[in-house]
Amino acid sequence: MEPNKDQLLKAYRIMKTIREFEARIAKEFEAGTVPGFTHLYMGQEAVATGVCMHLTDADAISSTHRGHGHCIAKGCDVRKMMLELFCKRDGTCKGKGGSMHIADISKGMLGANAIVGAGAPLAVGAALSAKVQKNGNVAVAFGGDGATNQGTVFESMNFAVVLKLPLIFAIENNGYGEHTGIDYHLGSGDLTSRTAAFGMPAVKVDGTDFFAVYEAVGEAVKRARNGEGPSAVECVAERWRGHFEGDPQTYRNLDEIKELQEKKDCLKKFRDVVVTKKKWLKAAELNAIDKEVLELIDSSVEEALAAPPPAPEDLTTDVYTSY
Amino acid sequence: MEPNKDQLLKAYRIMKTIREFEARIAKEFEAGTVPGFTHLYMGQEAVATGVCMHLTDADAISSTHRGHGHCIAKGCDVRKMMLELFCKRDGTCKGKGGSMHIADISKGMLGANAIVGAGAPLAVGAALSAKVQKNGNVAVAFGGDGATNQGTVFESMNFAVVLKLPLIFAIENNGYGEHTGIDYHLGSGDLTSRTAAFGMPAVKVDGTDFFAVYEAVGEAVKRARNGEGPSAVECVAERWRGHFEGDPQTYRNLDEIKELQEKKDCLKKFRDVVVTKKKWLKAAELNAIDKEVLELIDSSVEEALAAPPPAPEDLTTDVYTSY
Amino acid sequence: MSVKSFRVAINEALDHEMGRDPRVILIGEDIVGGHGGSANNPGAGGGIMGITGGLFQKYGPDRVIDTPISESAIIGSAAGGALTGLRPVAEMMFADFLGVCFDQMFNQAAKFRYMFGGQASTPMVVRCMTGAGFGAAAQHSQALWPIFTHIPGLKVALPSSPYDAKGLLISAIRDDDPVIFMEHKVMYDDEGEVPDEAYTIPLGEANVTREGDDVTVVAFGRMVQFANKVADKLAGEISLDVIDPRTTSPLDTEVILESVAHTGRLVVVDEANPLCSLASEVISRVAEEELGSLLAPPKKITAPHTPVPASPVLEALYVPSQEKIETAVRELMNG
Amino acid sequence: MSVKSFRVAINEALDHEMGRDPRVILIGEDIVGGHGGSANNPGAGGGIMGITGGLFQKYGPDRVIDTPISESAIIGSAAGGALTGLRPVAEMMFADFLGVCFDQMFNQAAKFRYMFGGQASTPMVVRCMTGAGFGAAAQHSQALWPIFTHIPGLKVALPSSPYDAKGLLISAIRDDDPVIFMEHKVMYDDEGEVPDEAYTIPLGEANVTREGDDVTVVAFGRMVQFANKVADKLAGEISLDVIDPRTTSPLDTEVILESVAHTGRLVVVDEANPLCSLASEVISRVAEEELGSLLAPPKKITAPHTPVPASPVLEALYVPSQEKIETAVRELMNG
Ligand SMILES: Cc1ncc(C[n+]2csc(CCOP(=O)(O)OP(=O)(O)O)c2C)c(N)n1
Ligand SMILES: Cc1ncc(C[n+]2csc(CCOP(=O)(O)OP(=O)(O)O)c2C)c(N)n1
Ligand SMILES: [Mg+2]
Ligand SMILES: [Mg+2]
Repeated sequence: MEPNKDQLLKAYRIMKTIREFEARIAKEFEAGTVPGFTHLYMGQEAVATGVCMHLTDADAISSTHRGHGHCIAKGCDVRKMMLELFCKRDGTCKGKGGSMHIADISKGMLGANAIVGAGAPLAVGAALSAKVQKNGNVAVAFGGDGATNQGTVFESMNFAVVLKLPLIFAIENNGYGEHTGIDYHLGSGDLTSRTAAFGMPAVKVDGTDFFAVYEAVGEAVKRARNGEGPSAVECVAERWRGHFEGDPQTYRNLDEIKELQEKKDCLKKFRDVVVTKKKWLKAAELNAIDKEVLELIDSSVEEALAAPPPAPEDLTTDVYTSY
Repeated sequence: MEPNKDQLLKAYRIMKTIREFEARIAKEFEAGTVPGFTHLYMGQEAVATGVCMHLTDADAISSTHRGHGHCIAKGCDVRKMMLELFCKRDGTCKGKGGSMHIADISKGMLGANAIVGAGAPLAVGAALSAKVQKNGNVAVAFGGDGATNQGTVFESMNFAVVLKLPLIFAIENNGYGEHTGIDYHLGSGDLTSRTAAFGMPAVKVDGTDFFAVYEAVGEAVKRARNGEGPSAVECVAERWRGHFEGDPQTYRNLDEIKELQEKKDCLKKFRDVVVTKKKWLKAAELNAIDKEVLELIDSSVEEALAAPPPAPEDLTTDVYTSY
Repeated sequence: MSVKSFRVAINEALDHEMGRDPRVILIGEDIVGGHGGSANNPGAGGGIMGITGGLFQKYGPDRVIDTPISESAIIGSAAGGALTGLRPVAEMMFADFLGVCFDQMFNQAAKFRYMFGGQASTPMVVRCMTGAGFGAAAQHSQALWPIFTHIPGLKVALPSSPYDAKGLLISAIRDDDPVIFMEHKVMYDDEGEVPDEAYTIPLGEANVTREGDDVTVVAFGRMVQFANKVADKLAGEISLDVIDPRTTSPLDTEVILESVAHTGRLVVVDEANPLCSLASEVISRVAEEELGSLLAPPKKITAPHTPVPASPVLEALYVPSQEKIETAVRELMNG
Repeated sequence: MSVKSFRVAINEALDHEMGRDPRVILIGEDIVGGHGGSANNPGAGGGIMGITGGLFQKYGPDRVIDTPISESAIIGSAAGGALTGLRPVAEMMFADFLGVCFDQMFNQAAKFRYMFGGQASTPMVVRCMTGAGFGAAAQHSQALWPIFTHIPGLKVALPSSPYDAKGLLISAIRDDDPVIFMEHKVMYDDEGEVPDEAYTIPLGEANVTREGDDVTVVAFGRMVQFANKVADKLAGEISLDVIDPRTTSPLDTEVILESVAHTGRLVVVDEANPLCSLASEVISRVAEEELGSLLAPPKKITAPHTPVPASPVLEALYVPSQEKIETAVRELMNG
């Protein structure tokens, strides 16, 4: 299941877009232009990308508070996303959702979610929908290491096994849930074996290695589409930023992060494989993407800054379809 | 850890009391004298008994909707229990709790519970209390096979391991959660291994064999009192009655039950060991207990039938300590 | 048209809608019969109250789904399913169980449409048993509609008769917003005329069950039956305008305000707890909009601010009674 | 006595009570600093808002406890701990998270005493952040006190100043019933006079923050600040009696009714959603008890019946404003 050249270029473009999107949001947040709470995905780009490269718009994902990467990988419009993060009227959610609730139902992106663990039951629903409608679609529940201790996630795991749902649990072990290290919050010591004990195949991969994620999730998606039920993939990829922007990270040795950026940068690792080791692509091809991505981000931000906020009457619309 | 003679007599008395209590409630329920929903414990007597024989009044248990056996084993006054089941004013809970909320805090019985899975977090709290107060007490969370799929129970398991709490999960696998068989509701096929994957010792025993329960729980209680953290014991003991009284059990082959009563009767098995095989006790000693128990149940019911209901003013008391 | 029970009325509504629309599915604990639809399972009882009986046999294992005891996953199934093309009807058995899955209703299903800027609709129904009178004690007897009514994004239906149960449930299933459908457990065997065919009752339209001029009685759910009986008893002496809002969200305040403008007297009867209740809501609306019409202070008849007691003796005192309604009405006329 | 922030006032209350009573423990996510009290953890930040800072260092790992993200187990820890000798203070971070652990509060802690016939007391406090104004959107900005107020067995405190925060929290911790203590996230840096020593403010006693004769303004939590400002602005022109109930359960209706008896005019200001709200509750009580005193229909100023929008522009419209209060007051005087 090796990706072809187009797929490689696409994967790189997604990862790079996420990286630059997040880097820019970090700056904008510091400048005070982005309202609310924002949680960045830097360091974990290969996970969303390796997962979503297997999905079509008809497949659904449920996401988390750290959802920008999932959106981009699932194909959401970056300009509209940027507008949404700035809470502008033409954003993906008309400025009513913001970073923590960004969604694009037409792309099968069922929403970032500010309640830890709440996405898993929703992905169960999407997978059930696919099963009932027999349309061959699958669903993915993204969730963090911290979220795996939430009752809703456990319930979803057993539920998906019992109903043999076409569902993939993409568990993003980034080392922390807020300030709390996984060494503390996980009683079992190992997440993958705890997950496997629910009765589904579960594997652990390096979440900064696009190819590892891509391969493991490919297997899981194949099982799901074949009606063989759910699987889990634990993707280990530590967080580069604070829990949210503005987090002073006093609980963490900041040297950790430098090391991650040197040794666990999914973009560097990807280039290393595709350009240096395997020579599937030329550096120039990737550099060209870099440039395009930066331009996209720049112009998106410019546009977002200039765009109008929601109108006062928007406050009370979109609560019900009819009332 | 073999029980001595006093303990054997005590264990038998508890099991027999539970059996006769429940048998009589079944009759009374049919006669319409017991209000509300009632779930009987027949067939599972050895579990509550084997567990609670290790506990003092200072140790706490959280119970379930099927809680009469836990109460009796934990030392609650049978007459007051009977009054409570008949919702009488002098009942354990003044007639306000009834079968599903019967509790005796002074005995460390923190309440039957009509919300499946709700007892586990409460037992976590009791175990935390023991840990913080360093008083050497332990807590037991009773819960059914069906309840193990409730998020609260999973959370409690990880939580107890993380905080190394003196807690024992006494999982009563009676084959069904309401009408649903464990063959259907449990994705993993095996409960004990799923529990062990949370990072604690977990064993499966025959829940109709008092000695098996007693020994396994003894180990778990020892660990807990030694500060070594939580454990789980899955006790397999199928339900003899319907889910609640009045359940027609159309989902079940009723011959199952006859077989259980022949081969899986904890009282018969206990007698077989202590009288026939090991000759620790004489049949006459047990027969004498049988007689006493029947008298106790009879007189309790008589008393309960004649006792006054709560007074109208009781409706609005006991909501707050002050308001 | 024939006389049917509340139970049968609900079953018929589910049957009609499942027959009409393949996107309608049922999900919940034991709603097949406990073994999840193995086709050869002899006893597909249709839940502990038998409401869904026969539907598994008719619509099969993909559309009538037994689940583990995992209410968050059940409601998540409905909410996530609704976002992706289904119109799920989830059964929560007892409304009291909302506590273990509240997030999926109040932060998820209820808020999708707004958070997503109108992109989503979430056509799902959560059926649940409510109310006291069964001796089922504090955790199996609650009313709870005030809590759901408080939450923007949810609709709440509260049928008071078999006829309304069928019509409201069909409307709820066809509605594109999440609807909590509350069935009073004491009413399952109530009988009434129920047409055989499908029909709808709009959500948000009150029903005037008795017309009168002296006192407006707004009653919710089962309390409508009590209010009707009092109206019938007092007929000729005091004439009651009995209003059954049928849904608490949306709440048809227009009919209530018009009635109070006419009668000048108001009693609200609700078996929910009193604080921040529908009774408070109705009275506050009337005070805001029809203060000048009020001839006397409005009266609230609700459960007390206590949990539901197990004792049937206390439970009977807990639930509002016909006597209390009658007394309140008389006091208003004499005050 | 010195000027302190709301944040510090809360920290001091916790510190006093932990020092006074070894049964008081703190439990929640990241309240130590994320590694659960390994004594050599360099950064014990005291939660994402820094409220519990320093307490771990002072009281140690048995009494300040970091947890996994498992709110049901957190609230269960508090409720089960309270039944067995502790007086836990649980931190739920955002009140919005109640959805994942609601059962432990509303069916367990709230009901123990009643279900167990008075045997149990459940001395626990659940601290949580509430309210809009932070750009934190639909799932991190809710008010939710109407829901908790509805539930028999719970008490609900809603401080509007640093002084009240400390006094109410100390009372809540010493109280033998479960108390939900709601901290408005926009107020953490508010400053005010706060005595250094421990003091209590009784739960259930309203505070009249401005005395006046023309219009009674009942305001909750942060809205008290707005109401005070309007009172100060209108002083000399229209005289407002501003009432801060300080707790919504128990609710001090006596002070409200007396005030309305005096002024004849009522505005209720609450940033919670409107249906089945405290605003409805207060107005309904006044209509029941002081109808004759009302010179004009009472007015409700609340958030609309919508989730909280992310956009700060919309959020500013969502939350009641001083302008809206002033307009309502003027309308009442002119009506
Ligand atoms: C139910 C709930 N509890 C707590 C929080 C606060 N919170 C937000 S993110 C987070 C950490 C989540 O950790 P993890 O799942 O590992 O995701 P990560 O932030 O590492 O991506 C917490 C505790 C929340 N939003 N919802
Ligand atoms: C949260 C919740 N969901 C569902 C129910 C309804 N219910 C009561 S008992 C029960 C079955 C519990 O099964 P198990 O844990 O195996 O206990 P058992 O009845 O077999 O003793 C169910 C589903 C409930 N009371 N609470
Ligand atoms: Mg994490
Ligand atoms: Mg069972």
